[in-house]
Parts: sequence; C-alpha cells; structure tokens
Amino acid sequence: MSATGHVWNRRQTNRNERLARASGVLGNSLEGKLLPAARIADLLYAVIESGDRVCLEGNNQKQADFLSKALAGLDPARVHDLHMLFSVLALPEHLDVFEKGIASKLDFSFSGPQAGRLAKLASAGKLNIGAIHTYLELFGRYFVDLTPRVALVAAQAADRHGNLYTGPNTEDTPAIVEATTFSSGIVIAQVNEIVDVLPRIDIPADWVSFVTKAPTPHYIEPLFTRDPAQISEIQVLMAMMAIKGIYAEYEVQRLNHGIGFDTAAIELILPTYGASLGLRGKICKHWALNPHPALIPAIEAGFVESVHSFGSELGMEDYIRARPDIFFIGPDGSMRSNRAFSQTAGHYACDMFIGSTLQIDLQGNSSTATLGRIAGFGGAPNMGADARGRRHASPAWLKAGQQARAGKNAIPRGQKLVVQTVETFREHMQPAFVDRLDAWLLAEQANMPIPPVMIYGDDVTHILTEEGIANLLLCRTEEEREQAIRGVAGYTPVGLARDKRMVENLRDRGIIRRAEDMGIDKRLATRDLLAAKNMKDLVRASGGLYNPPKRFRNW
Amino acid sequence: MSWQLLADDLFPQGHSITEKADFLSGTAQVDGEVVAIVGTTGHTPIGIEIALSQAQAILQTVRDHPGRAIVILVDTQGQRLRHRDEMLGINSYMAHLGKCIDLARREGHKIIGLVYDQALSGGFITSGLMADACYALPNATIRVMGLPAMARITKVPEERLVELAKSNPVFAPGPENYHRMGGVAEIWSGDLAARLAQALAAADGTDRRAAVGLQRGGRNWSQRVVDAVVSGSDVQPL
Amino acid sequence: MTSSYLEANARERIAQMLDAGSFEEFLPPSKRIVSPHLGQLDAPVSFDDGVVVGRGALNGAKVFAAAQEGGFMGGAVGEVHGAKLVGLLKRAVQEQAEGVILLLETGGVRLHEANAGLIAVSEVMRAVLDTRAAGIPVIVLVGGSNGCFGGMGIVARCANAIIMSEEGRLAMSGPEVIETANGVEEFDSRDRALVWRTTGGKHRYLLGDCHGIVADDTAAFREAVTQTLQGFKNNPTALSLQALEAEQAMLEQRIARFGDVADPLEIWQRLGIDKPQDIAMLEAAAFMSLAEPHRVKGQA
Amino acid sequence: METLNYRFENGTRKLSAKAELVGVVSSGNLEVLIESADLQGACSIEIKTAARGFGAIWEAVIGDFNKRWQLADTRISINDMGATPAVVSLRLDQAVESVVEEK
Repeated sequence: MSATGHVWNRRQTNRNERLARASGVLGNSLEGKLLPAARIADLLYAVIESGDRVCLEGNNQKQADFLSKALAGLDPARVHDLHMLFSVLALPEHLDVFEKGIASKLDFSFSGPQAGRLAKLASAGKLNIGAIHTYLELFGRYFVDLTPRVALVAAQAADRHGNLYTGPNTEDTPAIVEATTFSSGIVIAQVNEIVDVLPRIDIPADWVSFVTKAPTPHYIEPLFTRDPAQISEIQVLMAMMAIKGIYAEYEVQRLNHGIGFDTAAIELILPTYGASLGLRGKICKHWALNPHPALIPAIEAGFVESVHSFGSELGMEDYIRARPDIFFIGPDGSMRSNRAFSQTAGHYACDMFIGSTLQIDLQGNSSTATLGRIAGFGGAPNMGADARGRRHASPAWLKAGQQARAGKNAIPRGQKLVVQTVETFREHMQPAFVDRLDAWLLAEQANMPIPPVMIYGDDVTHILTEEGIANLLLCRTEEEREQAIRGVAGYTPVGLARDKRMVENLRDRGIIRRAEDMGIDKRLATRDLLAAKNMKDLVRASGGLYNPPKRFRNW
Repeated sequence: MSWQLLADDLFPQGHSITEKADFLSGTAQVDGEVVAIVGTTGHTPIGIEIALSQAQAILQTVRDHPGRAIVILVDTQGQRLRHRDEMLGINSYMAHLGKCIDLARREGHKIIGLVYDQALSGGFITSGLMADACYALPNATIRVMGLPAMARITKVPEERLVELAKSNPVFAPGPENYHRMGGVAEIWSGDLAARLAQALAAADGTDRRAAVGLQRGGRNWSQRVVDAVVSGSDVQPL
Repeated sequence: MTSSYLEANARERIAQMLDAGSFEEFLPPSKRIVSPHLGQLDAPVSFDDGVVVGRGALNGAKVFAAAQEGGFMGGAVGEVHGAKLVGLLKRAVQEQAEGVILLLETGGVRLHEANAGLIAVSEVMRAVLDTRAAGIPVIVLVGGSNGCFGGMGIVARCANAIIMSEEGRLAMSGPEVIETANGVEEFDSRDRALVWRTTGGKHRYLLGDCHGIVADDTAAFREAVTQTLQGFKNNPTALSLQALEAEQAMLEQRIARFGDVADPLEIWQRLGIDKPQDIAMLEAAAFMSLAEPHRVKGQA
Repeated sequence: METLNYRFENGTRKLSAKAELVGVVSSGNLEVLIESADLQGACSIEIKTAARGFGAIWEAVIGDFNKRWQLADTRISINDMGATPAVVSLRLDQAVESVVEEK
C-alpha cells in the first residue's frame, strides 16, 4: 500500500482472483495451462465477469470458432453485459452473444459476412455499437481505452507449457495478446493440436493463461482467392489503363491492392501487358498484401521483390515456403503474418493503394455501406489515406505531391496515390456513382454520429472506370473535381449529367484520360492477356506448389 | 395402381410376370402371341442396377426370341439421385438401356411403352420414350417437374403458370399434355387388352412424335423446324 | 481469339473446329427462330435458341456439326433447340455425311418448356441412333463449363465416341440436385474437387465412358475428332447385339468391381493406379499415358 | 421483358452483305445480331431486355454508338440479359467490326 493509501494493483489482484477461481473449479483437469475442451464453459464462468471487455479473435482468415461457440453457450443469467471487441465479426456465434443477452456492447472493425444481421440486431436494440474502426485504430484503442479483460484467441498449435505457434495466419494474435496480458488480463487460446516441440514460438507461454485443444481445427476463410475465370474483358481493359496510365506514369514500386477482381486482373496482366511495356523491375516491386494466388504469375515473372502479409491465404503455404526471398518466413520455414505491422506498412511505406468500392459521390467519397448492412471498414481506410505523418520521399510520392501542389504557394511535399477502380455499373445495373451515398441513410438508420465513409474524397487521387481515368490531383476547383468525376461516370445518372464542354476541356488538359488518349487499343483487352485464366493455370504457374481449396477447383 | 391388377386387365390370356426388387419381367399372351414384358413398379427410382436389369431382359429377348414384341411397363419417380449412381456413370446405364431398346426395334421387335402409374423425367426417357409408341393410362402422372418447384426456379408465380398451362401443354404435368405434344400416342381407357393389341398391330419403327404433336396442335414448332433444317428452307408458316 | 475450348462460345468453337470458313449454318440467327415459349414466361430468347447447327468440312471431309451454347439457359434443350438437333442429324443421313460432331454443353431439359424438352431429348436420342445405323459416326465433345448433364448426358453415351477435356463433366443429375434431394452428406456440391472426380473427364475416361481426354484447347479437340473419325473409316458405326452384350458385361462388371466404393479415388486405386491423388493435376497427355494400362475400354 | 426501338437516319457507312451474331444471352451479357437491310440509309436498333426501366441509359448508349459508326442500311437486333452499358458498347463495336466494310 502506498503512502497516499491508494491501491495500485487492483487489476493484478482481480486477475489473480480469476485464476484462483479457475483452478478451484477445474482442479485436476487442469494440466498446467492445458484444459480439456469439455471443461471450457467452466473456465469461462470462472474467468469472465459480467461487464467485462472481451476480445474474441475473429480475423480475415483464422477464427477462434470453438471459443466463440463456447462463449455463446453461456447462461446470460450468470454472464451478461459483456463488451465485445472484434477485428472481424465473421461468425454467426459472434452475434449470438448479443441475441442471447450475454453481451450488450460492441466495438469492431469489419463485419462483412454478418453485416445484415448486425444491422437488424442494432436496430432491435440488442446491442450498442461503440464505434466502427479501422484495424489500426482498433488495435490502438486496445492499448488506450478499450483494453480487453479477457482475450479468446486461436493458434495452430501449443506445447505443454502454453507457448503458441500460430502458423502463417498470425494475423491479429500478437496485438490482442500483448494488450491483454500486459494489462493483467486473461488470455485463453484454442489450438488445433498440442505438440511436444513447436516449429517456432509466436506467442510465449507466459503471455498465455489457458490453452485448450479444440475438437475440430479452427475455420480458415480463403478470403483472397479470386478465380481468374471470372475476370471480364472490361476488367482487363481497366487493368491495362491502371498499369499504363497510373503505375507506369508514377513508377509505383511499393503498393497495396484491394481484394476484388479488378485488382486481381491487374496482378494477372503484369507478366503479359506490364512486361510488354518494359515495366519489369520498374513497378510493383514491394507489396503489403495477403499472399494473393493471383500474384503468383507476377512473382514467377520476376516483378515482385517482397511481400509482407496481414494474414496468409489457404493453399498458398507450400508456395510461400518455397519463395523465402519474397515472403516473410520464420526459421521454421513457414510464413509469419502480422496485421498490425502490415497495416502500418500499407499506411506509411506504400506509395499507392488501389481498390474497388460500391459507391462514389460527387466529392469522390467512397463507401461500401448499403442499407440494412453494417459492414465496417477493415483496413482499406488506413491504406487508402494519405499518410500525413510520412516524411520519406519516393518518386511516386513526390510526383503525386507535385501535381497536387503545382501553382499553389505550398512547401514541397509528397502524397500517397489513392486509386478507386470501379465499373460504372455493378451487377443488376446498380450505378457506382451517386449524388448521395447510401452511407448517409445508414447513419440515420443506425444512429451513427457520422456516415460510414470508406475513403474520403480528399484522399482519393484517381478514379478509374471503363470510361477512363480521372486524375483528381490536377483539379484546381471543386467544380473541376466534380466534372472530372462525372467525366468517368459513364452512363450513370451522375455521368449523364456531366457538362460535356467542361469534360472535353478536362480531357484536353490530361485530367481525364480515355483508353485511346493513353495509346491503349481496346480490341486487345481480352482475357487472353491474363497470365492465368483459371485456377489450374495458377497451380501450373506455381510449379504445382499452390494447392487451391476444394471449392475453387474444376479438376 | 398395382401392376398385378394392370396385368390382369392387360393380359386376360395370361402372363408370367414376376417382380424382383421393383423390376418386372416375364412374358404374356396377346392375341395368341407371346410378348416380352419389361418394366418397373413401386414408383422406383431408376438406378444403375434396375436400368441394367431392364437392358438385360431386352437383350435376352433379342438374342433368344427374334421378333417377339416387347411391352415396357413404366412406373418410376425418375432417376435415382445418389452420388454412387453418378460416380458409376448412371447416364451410361440409361443410355445402354435406350440403345438396347433401339437395337430391338432395328432387329424387328415391336415395342410398346405404357405409363400405368408414374413417369418422371429421367426415369422415363430411356424406357417409355424409346418405344415405337408410348401410351398412358388416364390417371398416370407424367412430368419433369411440378408447378410449385418450377415457379421457384423460374420465378414465375405459380398462379401464372397454372393459367398459362391451360392453353399451352409445354410445361405442365399430365398425360393429356404429353398426348397433345405427341409424346404419348394415346391415353387408354376401357378394354386395355384390346388397346394393346391395336397398338402392337400399329407399331412401326418410325419416330412420328413431332408430326403428331403438330397435328394435335400441342407442339407446333418441332416438326416444322426439323423440316426446315432438313430441306434447307425457311420454317413454314402454321 | 481464345484457344481455350472452355472459354470459347458455341459459335467460336464450331468455327475453330472446322476448316476455316467452311461452316454453313442452318436456320442462322438472322432467321430468328426463337423459342415460342420463353416469352410467355417473361424470359429472354436467343436468335439461335442456344444451338448452332450446320454443315462444314473437317480436313476436307463433309461433316455436320452442332454446338450448344452453355451461356444461354445453361445450354438447356427446348422445343426449337431440340428440333434443330434432330433436323441436323436427319439431314446428315440424307446427305451421307462423313461424320456428325456434337459439341454438347447443357444442363439437359429446359424447365420453361420441360415437356417439349423431354420429348425432344428422346427424339435426339433416336435420331443419333438412326444416324449411326446409316453408317455415319457421331462424335460428342464435352469441354464447356456447364458440362453435359440430364438427358443430354444420356444422348452423349448414345454416340460412337466421346472426347472430353478434364474440365468437362458428363453425368445425369447435377450435384446441386442430389445435394438438395438427399443432403450435403450424400454429395457436397461445393466440394468441387469431389464433383470433378465424380463427373469429370478423367474419371469418365478411366471408367470407359469416354474415349479420349484432351487439353482445354480447340485445336486439341479438332485433332482428336480428326483421329476418331479416321478410326471409323470402313468400320461399323451401328449398334449390334454383340457390342451391346459386351457393354452389358462391362457395366455389370463395373458394379461388381466398384459398387461398394464411396469415392472415385478408390476406384482409381482398384484400377491399379499407384497414386490416385496425383491424377487431378496431370496434364492431358501425361494422364492419357498413365491411364492407358489401367483404364476400362468401352465401346457400344 | 421490355422492348426498345431506335432509328437513326442518313448514315454514311454500309456493311458488307452478311449478317453476324456476337455475344451470348447470358446473365450480364447480350447478343447482337447485325445485318444489312434496305432502310433508306437508316440504322434501326431493336432491343429486347430483361432489365426493365433503363430506357434513358439505352438511349444514351445507342446514341453514342450511332455517333461512333454512322451506319447506313443496317438492322441491329439485341437480346439482353442485364448487360451493363460497358458490355453493351463493347458488343456493339465488336458486331460492327465483324461486318463493316473497309473504308
């Protein structure tokens, strides 16, 4: 006890009480930190207190699915009002805890697969959303004001001491465990197997409180696998414009790609179209990227020098292992990913982000929010935002900065290239360009303080559609910016309402560029340009090392 | 309806049909002649075994009893929907049955099909529909898919389908629709034995279903399109 | 233009299969012989009703050919579509073609005109056998992304020979239909590896239901068709009691040998293939030579 | 289904005599049948589309198409299954390129 009489170790004491309850209840069935899966509910009752902040590890890839089910199976009379923290709210059980009254508050980053149900539960008053974050923002808050009391995480394997091996899908585990352990919290890990000797240690045992072997291996979602067979000739044309009109123009060497087919098309024509323009060694050398199978041909063609990953991708394990110069590999030979570091790399160390979206407004704000779905952000806003804290220069960064600042009385500074690539209409003739984002309505509907914008218009530097590229860096007035956007918005109502004279003027000034302005022959935009046209071609390109998940095969 | 009752009506001069695991085979007397009987019962799904049993019976008739007429009795819920059947190539078993019937026809056997209960899609295609002519009893069920299921898949409201089915026989279940389209030669009632005898007398090896469909107004395009392709001319107006 | 058979559409396939410029289409799109039934159900029509039929040359030989368009209603057979196939086969007989080539890609009967489709498929079946009886070989090609299913899977097996790519599938009921009827445990339609080893070209070849596997390449298909047609020169094409008894024996033996097997991999193992799991990744030529000593050889 | 008709007079470019079909009536796609026809120098376009209510967009797409090519005595017939304007424009151009006479 200190001189002032203040107690300074309440959290430690509380942690010890929880651990004592656990050992009391579990007794002999606890072997060190290992407990049988059948006793998981007893453990959770012992170490979780009502009102706790509980971080449940849901990632883009691996899921602590056994612990999710266990938590959702608790009696709300005994455990309630939990405040749940998720990077990715992916499984039905993640929402069951709210529906059953076990949890009541939610902070998260991304909820793609559960977006519809989340919106329903929110409007039914079953949960309060604190905020929707980006990954880095949420991780940051784990160390400030959203520190978990209990973390439920997943790993590939543990040894008998409780050391964890995450395998290539390390993802968010280090960030979550570090925040929890070093604030006197409790960390429970589900693992696929208990072994005598781990291939490597990703999380040391003294950061882990309990380990259990789940009855079935944790679920992994192959989120970044795009079957080249589904890429359209329009997407090939847009990929050609991206490479010739942006990558080559700015000599983009360090970059991040979004998840969609548009960017997969770019990856797949690097070895064909990109090479024909003499761009090998000049563009696309360093990546912050999940190991996209679609990148294999570009890696094999010698375009790529390094890839650091947020998480791994199912089926890429052997290929990654055989390309240790490209990927970040542990001494054991398997990859280590880390979402926090890769997001940092994407934000500060990359010169370009290119990704797709669902809606863009006249200011260039883009959003994936649609009515009745609260989908969150994930990592795109961190990648797709100028890093105002960046201080190192590169040709691409400098050129973008010069274009933005030319003619203004401003000190020299660079800017990140943030490219939105969209077809003017999505499926079912939904226009990608709108006067007002659905995000506004969603904000009203779900009582959000601000509309959920994925990438703010003032961060967007280029908009690429099948009609051409609008370079917003070169626009000098709000009006020019709006007409530049309309000028690539095709036959959407926004595009049809363009001022034709002004758009032609923007084209003369190179602010809007059509395929023909870039010297691109549209007739060459066929699927024949794709270095791999189907999944099997990707396997071939990998020398048989890539092993796609069953659902992506047609052999 | 039970095949035994049917057989009594159909073959008053006697028969020796036996049932083994829903497979029917044997002989019967029609107008003093012996005819071979092959068929199925119990709404059985047509899997690889029963397709092969039927084929075997037909081949045996061709080999051992040249010229003997064959009557195929149809009652099936359709092809068997199992992974094992697909793995072993159920389409080959079905095709084999169809080819055996076709061989019999070319070897001079008259072949009559009779849908006495159910005939659903794939189970029907290589049996009754491969005969010289196929007949049906008035209460028989013939269809590819029921209207509720069709409404779900085509997203056309069921009421609309019911309405359309009144004038167009092309998708709705029922022997009358197949009759109008030429797929069923006649719907039998009354003295079944006499009907069968007439059918056997009339049977020949020419596929006239498209022409009959045109004649009856239930399938107006098929024959005209065939003729146009064969003759290299335009499709003739109705 | 793409060389991939899978990616080409029906018109491109038929153009690349035959001697350049030799194809003459019967009832071409400009005749607008569309389905009279689809409009009634507010469904779109196609000017060729999803099948291209006509006459052309293959290395100078007079052949008749049809190609189903898998993109239009899954290549399904309706009244007009079926009648075009029947007409083609009849005309091939009338003009004494040297062969008929059917490029099939279809889910079977078109639901919107199901009764007409069902009858039409049986008419096509009989017309195929009439063509064979007239001494004209009928060759079926299967290599489109929709495979060859339903009644047309039966029609395919009424032809003299079937040539497939490993991407091609030949079966009766689609995996989704089986899963819907009998559950995901019966057939997991999302397990595409299982779908392909159950219905795909390689399995069909090993079992004796298909007569050649080629790479997914229109030139490879053309070459295989050329060779197959050569093989039928001066050889019988019609059904015979002897051939059907041999097929009966083959199909009986198939059940006896493999009737208790749950997964095609086990069938391949029983056929004497050492590492059946490696079959999936083999390219066409390597697969053909590995399969040769083990496969069942069928013909009827 | 919805049917739309357009006609542009006084075209300048004629087709070679044959008819061509490009594209396929599949989801998000369309077929374009292009034929020469005696239309007193006009180009007529008939569209049957499964996506109702997009007449204004079709009009703009077809208008731009006409400006690009200025076809004379040409009959174009389209069966559409919800193709986007980008795909429509691409198919129309492919159709013309397959039959247009060299200048």
